[in-house]
Amino acid sequence: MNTFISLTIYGLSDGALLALAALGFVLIYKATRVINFAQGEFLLVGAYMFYTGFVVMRLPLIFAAVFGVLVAIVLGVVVERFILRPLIGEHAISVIMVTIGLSSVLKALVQIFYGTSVREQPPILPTGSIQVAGATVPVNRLIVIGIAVIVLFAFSAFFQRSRHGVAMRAVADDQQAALTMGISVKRIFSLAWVLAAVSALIAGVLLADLSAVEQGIAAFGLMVFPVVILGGLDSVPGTVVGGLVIGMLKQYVSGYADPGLAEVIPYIVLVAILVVRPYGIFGETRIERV
Amino acid sequence: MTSTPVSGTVAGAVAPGPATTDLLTINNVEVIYDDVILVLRGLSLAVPEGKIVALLGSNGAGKSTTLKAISGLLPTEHGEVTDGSILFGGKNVTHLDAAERVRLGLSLCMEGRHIFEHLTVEENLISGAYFRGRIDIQSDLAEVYALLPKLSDMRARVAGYLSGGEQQMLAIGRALMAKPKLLMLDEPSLGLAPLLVKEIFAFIKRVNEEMGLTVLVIEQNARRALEVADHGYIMEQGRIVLEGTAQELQENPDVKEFYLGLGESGGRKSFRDVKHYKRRKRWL
Amino acid sequence: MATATGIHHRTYRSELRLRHTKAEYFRLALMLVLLLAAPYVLDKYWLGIANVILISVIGAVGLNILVGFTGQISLGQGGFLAVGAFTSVIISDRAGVPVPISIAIAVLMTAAVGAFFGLPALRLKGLYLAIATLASQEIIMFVVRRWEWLTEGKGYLEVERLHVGGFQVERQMFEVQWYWILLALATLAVVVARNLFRTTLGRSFMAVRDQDIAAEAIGVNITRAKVTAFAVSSGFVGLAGALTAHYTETVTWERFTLDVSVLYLAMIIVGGLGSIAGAVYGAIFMGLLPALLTELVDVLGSSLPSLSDQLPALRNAVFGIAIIVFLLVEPRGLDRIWTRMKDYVRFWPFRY
Amino acid sequence: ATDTSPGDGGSGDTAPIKIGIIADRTGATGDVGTPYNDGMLGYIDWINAKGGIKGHQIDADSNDYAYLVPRAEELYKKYVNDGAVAIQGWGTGDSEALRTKVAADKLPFMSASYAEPLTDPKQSAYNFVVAPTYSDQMRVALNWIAKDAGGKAEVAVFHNDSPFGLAPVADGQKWVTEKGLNLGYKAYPMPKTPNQVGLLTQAKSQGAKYIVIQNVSSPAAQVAKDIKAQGLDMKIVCLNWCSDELFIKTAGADNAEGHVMVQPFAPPTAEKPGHKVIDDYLKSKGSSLADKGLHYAQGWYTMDVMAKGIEKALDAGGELTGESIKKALESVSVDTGGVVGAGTVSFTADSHRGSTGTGIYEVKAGQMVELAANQTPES
Amino acid sequence: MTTGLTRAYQHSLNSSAVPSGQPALEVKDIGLRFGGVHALADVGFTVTQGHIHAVIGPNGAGKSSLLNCVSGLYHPQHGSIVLHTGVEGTSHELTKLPPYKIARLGVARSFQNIELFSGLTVLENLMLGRHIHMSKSVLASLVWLGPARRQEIAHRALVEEVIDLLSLQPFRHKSVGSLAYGIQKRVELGRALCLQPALLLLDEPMAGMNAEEKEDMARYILDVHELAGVTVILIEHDMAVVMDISNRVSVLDFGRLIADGTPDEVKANPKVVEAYLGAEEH
Ligand SMILES: Nc1ncnc2c1ncn2[C@@H]1O[C@H](COP(=O)(O)OP(=O)(O)OP(=O)(O)O)[C@@H](O)[C@H]1O
Ligand SMILES: Nc1ncnc2c1ncn2[C@@H]1O[C@H](COP(=O)(O)OP(=O)(O)OP(=O)(O)O)[C@@H](O)[C@H]1O
Ligand SMILES: CC(C)C[C@H](N)C(=O)O
Ligand SMILES: [Mg+2]
Ligand SMILES: [Mg+2]
Repeated sequence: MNTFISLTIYGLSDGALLALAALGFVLIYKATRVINFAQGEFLLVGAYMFYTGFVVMRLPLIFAAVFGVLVAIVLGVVVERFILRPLIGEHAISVIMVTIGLSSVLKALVQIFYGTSVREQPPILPTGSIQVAGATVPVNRLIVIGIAVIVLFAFSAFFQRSRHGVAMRAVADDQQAALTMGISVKRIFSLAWVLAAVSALIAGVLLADLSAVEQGIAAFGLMVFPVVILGGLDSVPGTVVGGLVIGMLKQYVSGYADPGLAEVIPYIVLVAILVVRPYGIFGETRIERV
Repeated sequence: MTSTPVSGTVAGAVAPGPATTDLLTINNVEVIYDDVILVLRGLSLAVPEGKIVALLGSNGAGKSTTLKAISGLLPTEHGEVTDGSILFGGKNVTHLDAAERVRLGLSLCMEGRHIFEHLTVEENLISGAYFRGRIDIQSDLAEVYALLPKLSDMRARVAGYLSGGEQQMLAIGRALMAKPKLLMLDEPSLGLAPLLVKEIFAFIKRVNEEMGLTVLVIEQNARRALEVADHGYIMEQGRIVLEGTAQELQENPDVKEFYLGLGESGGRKSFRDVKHYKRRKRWL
Repeated sequence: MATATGIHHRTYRSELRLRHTKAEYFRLALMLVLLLAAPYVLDKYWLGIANVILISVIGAVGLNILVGFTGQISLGQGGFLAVGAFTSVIISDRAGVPVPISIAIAVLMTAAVGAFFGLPALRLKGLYLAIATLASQEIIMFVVRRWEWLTEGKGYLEVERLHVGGFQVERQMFEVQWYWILLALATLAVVVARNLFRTTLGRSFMAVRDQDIAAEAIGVNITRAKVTAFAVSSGFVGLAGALTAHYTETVTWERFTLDVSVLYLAMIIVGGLGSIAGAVYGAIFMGLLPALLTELVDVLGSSLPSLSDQLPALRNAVFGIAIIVFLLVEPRGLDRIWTRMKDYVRFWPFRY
Repeated sequence: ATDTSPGDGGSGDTAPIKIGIIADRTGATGDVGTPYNDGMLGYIDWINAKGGIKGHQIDADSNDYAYLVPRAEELYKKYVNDGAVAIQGWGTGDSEALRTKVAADKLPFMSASYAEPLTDPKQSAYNFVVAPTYSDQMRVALNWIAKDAGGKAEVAVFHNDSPFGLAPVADGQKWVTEKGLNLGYKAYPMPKTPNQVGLLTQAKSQGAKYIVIQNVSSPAAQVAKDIKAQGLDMKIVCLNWCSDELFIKTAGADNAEGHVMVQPFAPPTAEKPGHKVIDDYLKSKGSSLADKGLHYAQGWYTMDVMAKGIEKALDAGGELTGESIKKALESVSVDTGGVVGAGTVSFTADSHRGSTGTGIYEVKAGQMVELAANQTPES
Repeated sequence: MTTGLTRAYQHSLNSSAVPSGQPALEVKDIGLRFGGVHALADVGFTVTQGHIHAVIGPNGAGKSSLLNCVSGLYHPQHGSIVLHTGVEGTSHELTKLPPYKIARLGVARSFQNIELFSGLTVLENLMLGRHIHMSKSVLASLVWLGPARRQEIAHRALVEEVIDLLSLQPFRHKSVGSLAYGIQKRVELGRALCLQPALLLLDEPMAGMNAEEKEDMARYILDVHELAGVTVILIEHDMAVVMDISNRVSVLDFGRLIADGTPDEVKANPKVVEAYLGAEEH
């Protein structure tokens, strides 16, 4: 039983990180209908920026966080303004490709400035473990779950309670019409990318704290796809469900079954879900009428 | 603008000032798409405050382009105003950002509805009031529902599944949520049933008369448009070719023949009488 | 009847030709001369690159049939290449079947597997489908890695040097001989793909892409069209996979990862979606880019040694930047740029 | 790419020697690939500065292939075309992919892959493996475990899910049976996740106290962290590619404490005589071997072995070709000052297994402390 | 009803063998619901072979839904739709069939918002209208020379007749996306005609057109009807057109059939006036 509990906690915390990573992805899709293949690299850049502030510049934790957020904001704005905006209205695959190019560039930039070897960073979250129902549970994992819950909750509240949620969906539906409603499409687009970069920063920093500040963080981004498809490409609550399902599933499979299978099980589940629900669990059905 | 309780003020109540002031003036505007396609060739027109102005013209004349130029949508279609100026309420808005113009009180109801398909009817209406900030829009919603009761039955339905005509109503209602000073309607009667066309125009007349809302309307249904309009413009190939009061236009023989579909005798001709040679000539 | 080029055709048949003008025939001839001269001009290294490009041409044409013409975004290319590669090698080397036949079987096999993995496309649209194909990539990879029978537990397969009947590729002439084989097959692939889109079957693919509801309303069986598109496309990809195997003489799953799927996608997007020529241009561009970068890096590396540490990363950066700049400049790809250049020349000096 | 040849005229008998290097600096194994590649380049710089090999400068073309097999093939072709006489490779996947080609092209090929099939000249005529194979390392590890446990124990093998990771897995099982070791043995491929608790859970239910890891440092370090966080009583035994300073750094000295490493290349802290030349060279460049870590030395001496082969081939006279280098290598014996295995690397025409001895280290206070030197499977 | 136009066409554009005056399509009590919305409730009427049968009604009345049921895009929850295509009463129940099978029975249509294949040329769009009559063999398509080419040429002949009938000659090789609205509508009509329909469904073919273009479109529809004898179901909001060119009119309101008769009968029906026309003129 205690094995189950500890697997669950680990699965939950991985799932929470996945949800955070997926959040940015979903926001971008929601507002701009762009699939961001560079989401993993956003995590990577986020983690390294925080590292720069915290370790290289020796800023106190809180200032390092602020520094990271500032860089994330700049990154979001620059990417949107100079790379995505000119492509508004182009074919979806062309836009996907640009984000693939972007991912390559971002990864290269991190390599150029930080090399490929692991960076040492003192733990940010308290280490140590506590006993829960006979299972050993690391404190930092619990905190990660907590932070993710807060962030995700804040984001969904923001979108549900504010007009911006409606505006974002409006922009995604019809940019011209949104303009005639006085909705600044540019601002909404920037907002989406900035929020995505910031949520990726949070995910990246937490992930780095749990594992290490290294290139591998980017690879974590790939798991975002099963997560968002499961939840629905445009659903914030969907990221939570998708993240947790994928996180725990991987954990259980690697704990109880074939660890190698753990890497593909999300994809198998994904296909199964899509056959039943072509727009994920919470995704918005695309309207096609004649 | 706060809304006065009596009889609803969907429009940002413009005090009925001296009737001669032009709320919107367009001077010699030239519009080019894709750097090469010249569509508007020195177009000028004026919309007096508190009046209804109809803009008529054959397909492809550039009517929609005119409205897009006024509302700042051209950049989204690789179009550009290359010459001339657009003044709104005395302010030069020629190159202003589209969203900014809405804030000034210029509202466009686009051709082909352009409702937000995945939003519900009510969310569509809410989005219309977006730029007005955090305000209480319940009373505004109630007003629009009162004007277009059919919408109120459908408030929770996803807009993309409405029928064509229902979507058209929604688009108009959404434009009104912006409380504009000038409402521009691009073919509002497109796809509407005859009764509804009548109602829409009656409605336009009403908001105009009761609230002083200025309206610029594009229509293929010239007869209806000229019935409610004070003034009309006819455009061909990117220029205004004829202008006058609605009355004058209705009596003009060319307008009668080409826009009102009336035969020489003045009566409606039958579609069965259209001769083949006529269209041959025209299309080949 | 008049075409855009101002040529008048007296029969439908002449109008249905792919080339109409002298200029078009001239370009074709020029290209032929260049292709035929290549092995005498290029050294082994560049010929090797040409060979890899020729294989990618086949794969990219196949992918474009699916993505560009039918509108079904696929990230499963790598998996299908693997199917083609393993099938052909196992059949030829282990069962002793002659290579041409094993390749043909591989093509059919990949077409079948492709059709199977295309089934989600019947329910899924757009980006959801794209990600579902990502799943097919991962699942095929997983099977390939785990199924020990494939590689007899070694994890990779060694492939016998190509021999057909009495003919055997010689070591010294390896690249040259392969060049002729691959050139012939790539040409065939291009011609066949162009044929496809002159017929109603090909048009029905494009109809599904542009407006699937209308397509159905005029009698296109969308299910069949999509599955056929997946099968035909995968057939090409299977051929590319099989050729990869016999040409490189080793098969490991590491050659068919997601990166490869992405690379192929890059080819057709940079080349031009929905254009056979575009797929060819894209394959050439993406094939040459790393090689040219390597050359550049060699030059820079010796003159700016301090920079040399960064060069590997710079190469990634340049790769990414090339894609981004490309798509910003011309989102519709090289094919479009080429068309515009032709128009420019055609109308020169009357530019307007 | 790095051209390290200052180019000294290149008249007839001092023509530069072309070597192609396929390196992973940015790929999946770039963390260890970069210092390894740096070590090679350092060696070349060092020897060229000394006047090269018998007056011939080494003209090395080193390119990153990011652990992608097709890139490796492309680079290989380029090197062949440029007239390289020997190739330095990297991964198991690409070494195996290129195996038949190097044999056909008669180019000696060394790589950082120590997979067993590469040592057999009958299978891989031109591949030379300088270090004990992964399988030998595994055998040593199993011997050590059997001894450390005082007989019976359960062993879990965590491996990278690739040809590299799988290389020693089957041989380990065979060894247990052959030698009648009283060890339970089970292998688990490592998924890419931010924790390895799932695997540890399985190891735990297997009853394993020893985890042999055949992977690079970062995932191994994650295992160490998780063992600590879970308060498990397990000992990691790393094979070559995670037995390094990076493992300690990434896991944190605390988490790494007490884990064991099977590492044929002596870490700088072991202060073997062979380290001095590297350290001196690095100091002259304002760095130190301690900074660069053991993989630097690994790259350095791998290149050194190749250079010695070339030197011998030049001695023998005649044209310097891949074939002549191969012949020379098959009779060479290189003293690495205790850095590689037992100290010397030597090949014969029947065996391209350069050395069999490996050291065993334990992490103590963030340092690799030698437990035993020169362990061979049979010792 | 001759127009003084004589043109000899080799191909018949009408594939129905039902004699004029016999029922071509019988809609029987169909009901269609979307969640709580009753798009169609117990609608039933008969379309006679050789008629232009107009369907009118307020917005949201269910007209497009009705067409969608006939062409198989929607499947009514109850009721049946029977299509007659042969002399001997060959009839088909449509409600359970997928759209492409219905198309193969000869039901062709246009859409309320133009749904052309925007990446293709006019010619390709029209050739796609021939899809159901052509062989789709993969092998032949890839080879081209031989059967595939012969087939293209053969079917091209009929397509050229449609091009001629609708005066589309100048646009043959133009990409449809770049054409004027009115021309696009005509191409859509053409694509449907290429199918050699037994029944032609037109959803608001004249919406958004000016008086002049409407006249043209009306003429084309009449030509199709008179020259080719195709049975047409026409949805249109312009009463002048409807009253002028249709033989029979069905009126829907809130998903129910409220009137069915000749144009004059319908025009005089007070329920229709109240729900749809409004008082005054017409
Ligand atoms: N985005 C665009 N790019 C290029 N050309 C355009 C664009 N939009 C419109 N045009 C061209 O400009 C001309 C005028 O178009 P516009 O839409 O303004 O006409 P309109 O008078 O509104 O016609 P309609 O009555 O059909 O709505 C047309 O010839 C059209 O082809
Ligand atoms: N796919 C659908 N999902 C949900 N509701 C639908 C769907 N299709 C139609 N409806 C609803 O069914 C009713 C009838 O719609 P339909 O489109 O048939 O109307 P219509 O008579 O064609 O109107 P119009 O003249 O405005 O085009 C409408 O209330 C519409 O909202
Ligand atoms: C560090 C490594 C994973 C590379 C290794 N040389 C291999 O065998 O692939
Ligand atoms: Mg218009
Ligand atoms: Mg309708």
